[in-house]
Amino acid sequence: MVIMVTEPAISVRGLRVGYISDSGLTTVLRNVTIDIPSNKITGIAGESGSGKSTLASAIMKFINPPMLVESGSIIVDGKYDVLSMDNEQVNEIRGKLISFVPQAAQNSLNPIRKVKEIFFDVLKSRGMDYYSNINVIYRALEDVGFSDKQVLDMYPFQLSGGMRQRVVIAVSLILDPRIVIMDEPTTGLDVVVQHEILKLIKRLQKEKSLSLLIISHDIAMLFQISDYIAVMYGGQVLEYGSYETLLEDAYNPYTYLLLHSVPTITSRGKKLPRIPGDFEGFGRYPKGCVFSSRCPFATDTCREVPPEKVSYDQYGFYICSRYPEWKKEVKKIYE
Amino acid sequence: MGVSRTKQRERRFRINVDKQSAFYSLLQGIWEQRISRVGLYLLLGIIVFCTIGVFYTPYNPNQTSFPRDLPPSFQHLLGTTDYGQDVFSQLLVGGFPVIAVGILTGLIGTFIAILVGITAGLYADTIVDRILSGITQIFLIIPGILIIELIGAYLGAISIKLGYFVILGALSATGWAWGARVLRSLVLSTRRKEYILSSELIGESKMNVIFQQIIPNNLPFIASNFFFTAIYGIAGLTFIYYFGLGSLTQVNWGTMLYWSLGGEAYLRGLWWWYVPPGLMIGLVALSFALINRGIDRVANPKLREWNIKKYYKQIKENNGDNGDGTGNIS
Amino acid sequence: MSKLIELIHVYKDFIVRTGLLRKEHRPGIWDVNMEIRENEIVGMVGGSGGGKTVIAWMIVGLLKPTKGSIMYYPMGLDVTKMSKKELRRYRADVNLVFQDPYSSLDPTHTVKWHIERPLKLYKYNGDIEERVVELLKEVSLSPPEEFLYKYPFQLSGGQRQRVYLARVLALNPKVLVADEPVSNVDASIRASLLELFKRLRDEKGISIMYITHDIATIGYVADRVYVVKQGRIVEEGDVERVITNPQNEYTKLLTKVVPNPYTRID
Amino acid sequence: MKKEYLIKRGIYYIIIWFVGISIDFILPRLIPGSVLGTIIYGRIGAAASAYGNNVQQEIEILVQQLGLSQYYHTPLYIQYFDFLKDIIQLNFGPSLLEFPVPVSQIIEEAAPWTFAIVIPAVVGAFFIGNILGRTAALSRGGIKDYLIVGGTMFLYTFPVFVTGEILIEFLAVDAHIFPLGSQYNTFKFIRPEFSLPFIWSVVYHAMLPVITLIAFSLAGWVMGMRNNMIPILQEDYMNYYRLMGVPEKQVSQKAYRLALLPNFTSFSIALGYSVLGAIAIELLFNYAGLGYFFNEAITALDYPLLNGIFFMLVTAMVLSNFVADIVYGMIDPRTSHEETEGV
Repeated sequence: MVIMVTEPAISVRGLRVGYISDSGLTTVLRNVTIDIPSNKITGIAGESGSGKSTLASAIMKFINPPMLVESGSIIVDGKYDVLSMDNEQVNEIRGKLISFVPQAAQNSLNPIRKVKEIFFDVLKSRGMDYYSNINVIYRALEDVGFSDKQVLDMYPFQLSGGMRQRVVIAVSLILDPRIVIMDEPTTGLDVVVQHEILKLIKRLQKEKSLSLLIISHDIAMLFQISDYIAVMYGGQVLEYGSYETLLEDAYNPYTYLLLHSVPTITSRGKKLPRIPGDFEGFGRYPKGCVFSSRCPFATDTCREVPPEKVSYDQYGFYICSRYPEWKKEVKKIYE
Repeated sequence: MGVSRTKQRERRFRINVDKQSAFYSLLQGIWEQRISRVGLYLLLGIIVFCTIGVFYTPYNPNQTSFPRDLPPSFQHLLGTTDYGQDVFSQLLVGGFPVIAVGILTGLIGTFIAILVGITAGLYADTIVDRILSGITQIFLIIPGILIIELIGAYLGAISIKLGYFVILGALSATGWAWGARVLRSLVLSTRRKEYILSSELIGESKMNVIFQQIIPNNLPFIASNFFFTAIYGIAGLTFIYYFGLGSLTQVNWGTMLYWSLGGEAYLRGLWWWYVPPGLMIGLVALSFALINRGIDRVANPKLREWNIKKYYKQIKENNGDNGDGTGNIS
Repeated sequence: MSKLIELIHVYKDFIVRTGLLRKEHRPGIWDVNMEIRENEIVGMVGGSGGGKTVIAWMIVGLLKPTKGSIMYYPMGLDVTKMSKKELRRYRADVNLVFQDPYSSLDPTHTVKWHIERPLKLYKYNGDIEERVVELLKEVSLSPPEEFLYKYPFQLSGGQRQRVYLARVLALNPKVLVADEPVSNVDASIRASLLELFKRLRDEKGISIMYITHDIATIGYVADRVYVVKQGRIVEEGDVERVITNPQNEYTKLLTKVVPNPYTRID
Repeated sequence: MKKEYLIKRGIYYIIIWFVGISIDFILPRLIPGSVLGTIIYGRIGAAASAYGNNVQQEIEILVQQLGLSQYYHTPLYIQYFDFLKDIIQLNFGPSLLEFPVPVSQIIEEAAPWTFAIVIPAVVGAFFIGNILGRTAALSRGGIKDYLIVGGTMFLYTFPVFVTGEILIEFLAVDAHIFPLGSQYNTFKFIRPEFSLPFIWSVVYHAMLPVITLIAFSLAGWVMGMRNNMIPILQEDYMNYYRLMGVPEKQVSQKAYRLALLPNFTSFSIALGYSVLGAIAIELLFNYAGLGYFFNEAITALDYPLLNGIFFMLVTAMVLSNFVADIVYGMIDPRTSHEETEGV
């Protein structure tokens, strides 16, 4: 185990990202500031419309219209300011320093290329030869649990969902990156396969001491695997900290509610807390706290004044002006 | 509450434009794309031009008393023909039937395509579908225009030339196959969608499903097919006249092309005789094609384009006073 | 509690084309016996590709089993042998809730249309608009007037699923077959949707077949459960018993792999 | 699996081919026989004195072939079998226009000339169109895109023979850059033989028709390529390449290759159908290919010739569709799926 590295793998500062539509520009990410630690698994939890995938795209500098960065900076590995780099420079570090396992890996492999040709394409773009690196590919496949090499001669549509996901992970790791972003790595997979992939991810992270950023809507899954967890809502990070802190003593009510409203195998007969309402979308953005319109503990101040960000250690912080008072009212939400 | 009640009442008693309906969003899509708006203006201009021709022409288009082969001048804006007719007057008069045949071919052809395509799609893998798809395939593989020419040639034996209605019928009867095939596959994929299954489970009749759900959901394609078939209609019409199979008693852009060809205008430098009708036919078809591109983008939002620079400018302008958290620039 | 629906030795083969004239039958569903009783939530759990959806579709008559019968006792008829007319009446009693609320509502129609149609089709006598509002209230979409003229794309996943429930409830069903009704819905909405199912059972006496891959939600909402693996029922029984003391290896595996924030993967 | 698929398609196309050539059989039988008979006698009458008895025999065969057998009282199905037998032997009877030359001989002489302009035109349009389409897709929304799409669309909607007329008037009549027409220079007494001046003359004379055909058919390729490529450029699997640091140039090359697949399939279809385009312009260029004779046959009411050319066209179109199916099966690995029924 590597001893505490202080330098964060990814450092996001004041990031604002929007999308263009017919009615103008809608800002989705609002002043996101977050440090992702090295050699750990960090989970970003959020529901649809929380901006988590937008954040991942911004970190990869994968910014295509109608997406648009308004302001902010992203520093990767302490020295690469990705947003101010040009495409050539970014291509230099993509895959090599910072890699990506896309959402819906089902559709992420070129349908008319065999698996080996996809490896070939990625290696060729670095001026590397497929055949002289064949051992590297074999090892990468072994890493993700393919013992025979038959898979290299198959087309993506001939693979099952779980196999495709493994292939994508192998391709993403072929250039030996230190930082990997995974966007919903288990969505659409069978529950049993999902568990295997999670174990695989955990093992790979340990073996290669990767800095891993996993983005998912499945908060239960994130708590099973991550060391740090950021909870996003309406384009802001409401809370960030180690999983133990969030699990046992959340600072923001949304974290608490989200975690406890998910039924688990042991929650039979228990009453689960409810989060009333729905996320209202980015068009009708509340003046104060983003979550105030649905928060059962919200006061008028919450609705009017944006809450301050409170940092409590190198990474951890939360946004909530009613901590710790809301904790006393927790019982209320179960009734 | 009170406000929404009155709103509902308004909805009941006024003809209102539902801004989210499939039809409206289609019109909006056409209007928003610059290229299809150009097409719309172009079509409007041509229609106005041809409508004028119905009521007014500088000279009688059938009059043959002018000097022959005059180049364009102020007396004869587009010169005269080898038979001493005024080209501009002929151009004014000759557009209406061409556009009418085109649009009507589009309408009738699309109607047949809907009928055949949707029936085949709904009864997929039954004998009905096999027969309809078979007929569709035959019309797809053997071009309708070729069959029309063959028929026209045989009719020539008994000295029958094709009139407007026969041409319209023949073009509509042969121009539906492509639309029917695509509609069939669209219906097949729409039918698997859960909202159609849901209607089936709730007990909707097939007719209701077709008219309330399948057609509105495939409206962009149907509209695009209309223009596509209309282009076929116009092209087909010119071909029929080019081969001399059409009735030559009336003046239209097709007959103008036929006579100019017969007079070997292109070998004698009489460009004002054949270029104007050719250009007009081209422009009508072009306007249809341009409008079609706007529809394409409603059906397939991935084809959309964004002007990023404009928004960057806006951000720069708003950067100073955008701290209130609303963040909406409009 | 009396039985409403019973599947008796149901088999379903899939036909795979292997050549021009050759077709191969591959077993999909194998000897399934199942029942839905009055006033209960019965769960069906299993991995993807296990045939859960096929069973659901057979129950509502969208697919015909290769062998076996599906009895519907209130009408005293076999679903597989029903005429079109009988099937229509049957589906007023037994209907399906789809997995993906993003594709189960027609994008070209308003919320009102969706709920109105079943009322009109079954000749509801009374003010239809009032009934629509009432149904929207029943599925806790408030204020209902605000939703009437909205289109599906203006709603969130949870709201869509509620609208769909209102559409089905307009038929006054006795049984709802819900195929993964919450798995495409945000986590924060999931619990309240599950609560809604419980309320439908308790207040309206609707029996619900709740199909899912997530054994955790089964534990939360269902009374009895069937565990399905590759087209066969491998375990069945009271939820309490199955979850705390699973007998079958597959059930044990499912309870082990279900995401649980309190068990770490190392 | 693949083989069986092709057999199935093959049977399918044979049925369509039969339907197509049956039109050839039915149409003349719908016209009152006496009318056609009069025309035939009228056309060949002049030749009759020159060839004597032979003509009577020829005419009888011809009348029988065209189904004017009210005189002979042969049942329809026997007529049909005779018709099929004749057609399979490529025996369409003598041409009325150039009596007594058999139609098959005219077609044999004319077809190579049509191919001489159709093949270069299709190949040229395929290459230019795909490259223009790629440029348009990559500069989507830009000025290049509008120019390419607008320009090729205009050329497409413009009646193709008017394009030909304009090119002849300005490039041949006025500017003398290209010849006025025909397949090779007949004035300079160049003989059709395998010699450099002759080949050059052929190429030179084919240029203008080829340019006309290319101008007309460019839009199809441009729009096909552009509309295939734009969604592919935004597909997840293309984004994945970008996220792995593959430079945009290589990514667009891969997208181009994927977008080319359907266009490859259309290539053979285009080859079959561009004969139609040739029909429209060969008369203008006085180019004695199939299209030229098709026109002549229509105006001169030369039905045997019309039948023969129609048969050739139908065959070409059916064949090109079948070839397209084969090509599609070969180049796209995804087609070899198993089909599942029932769910």
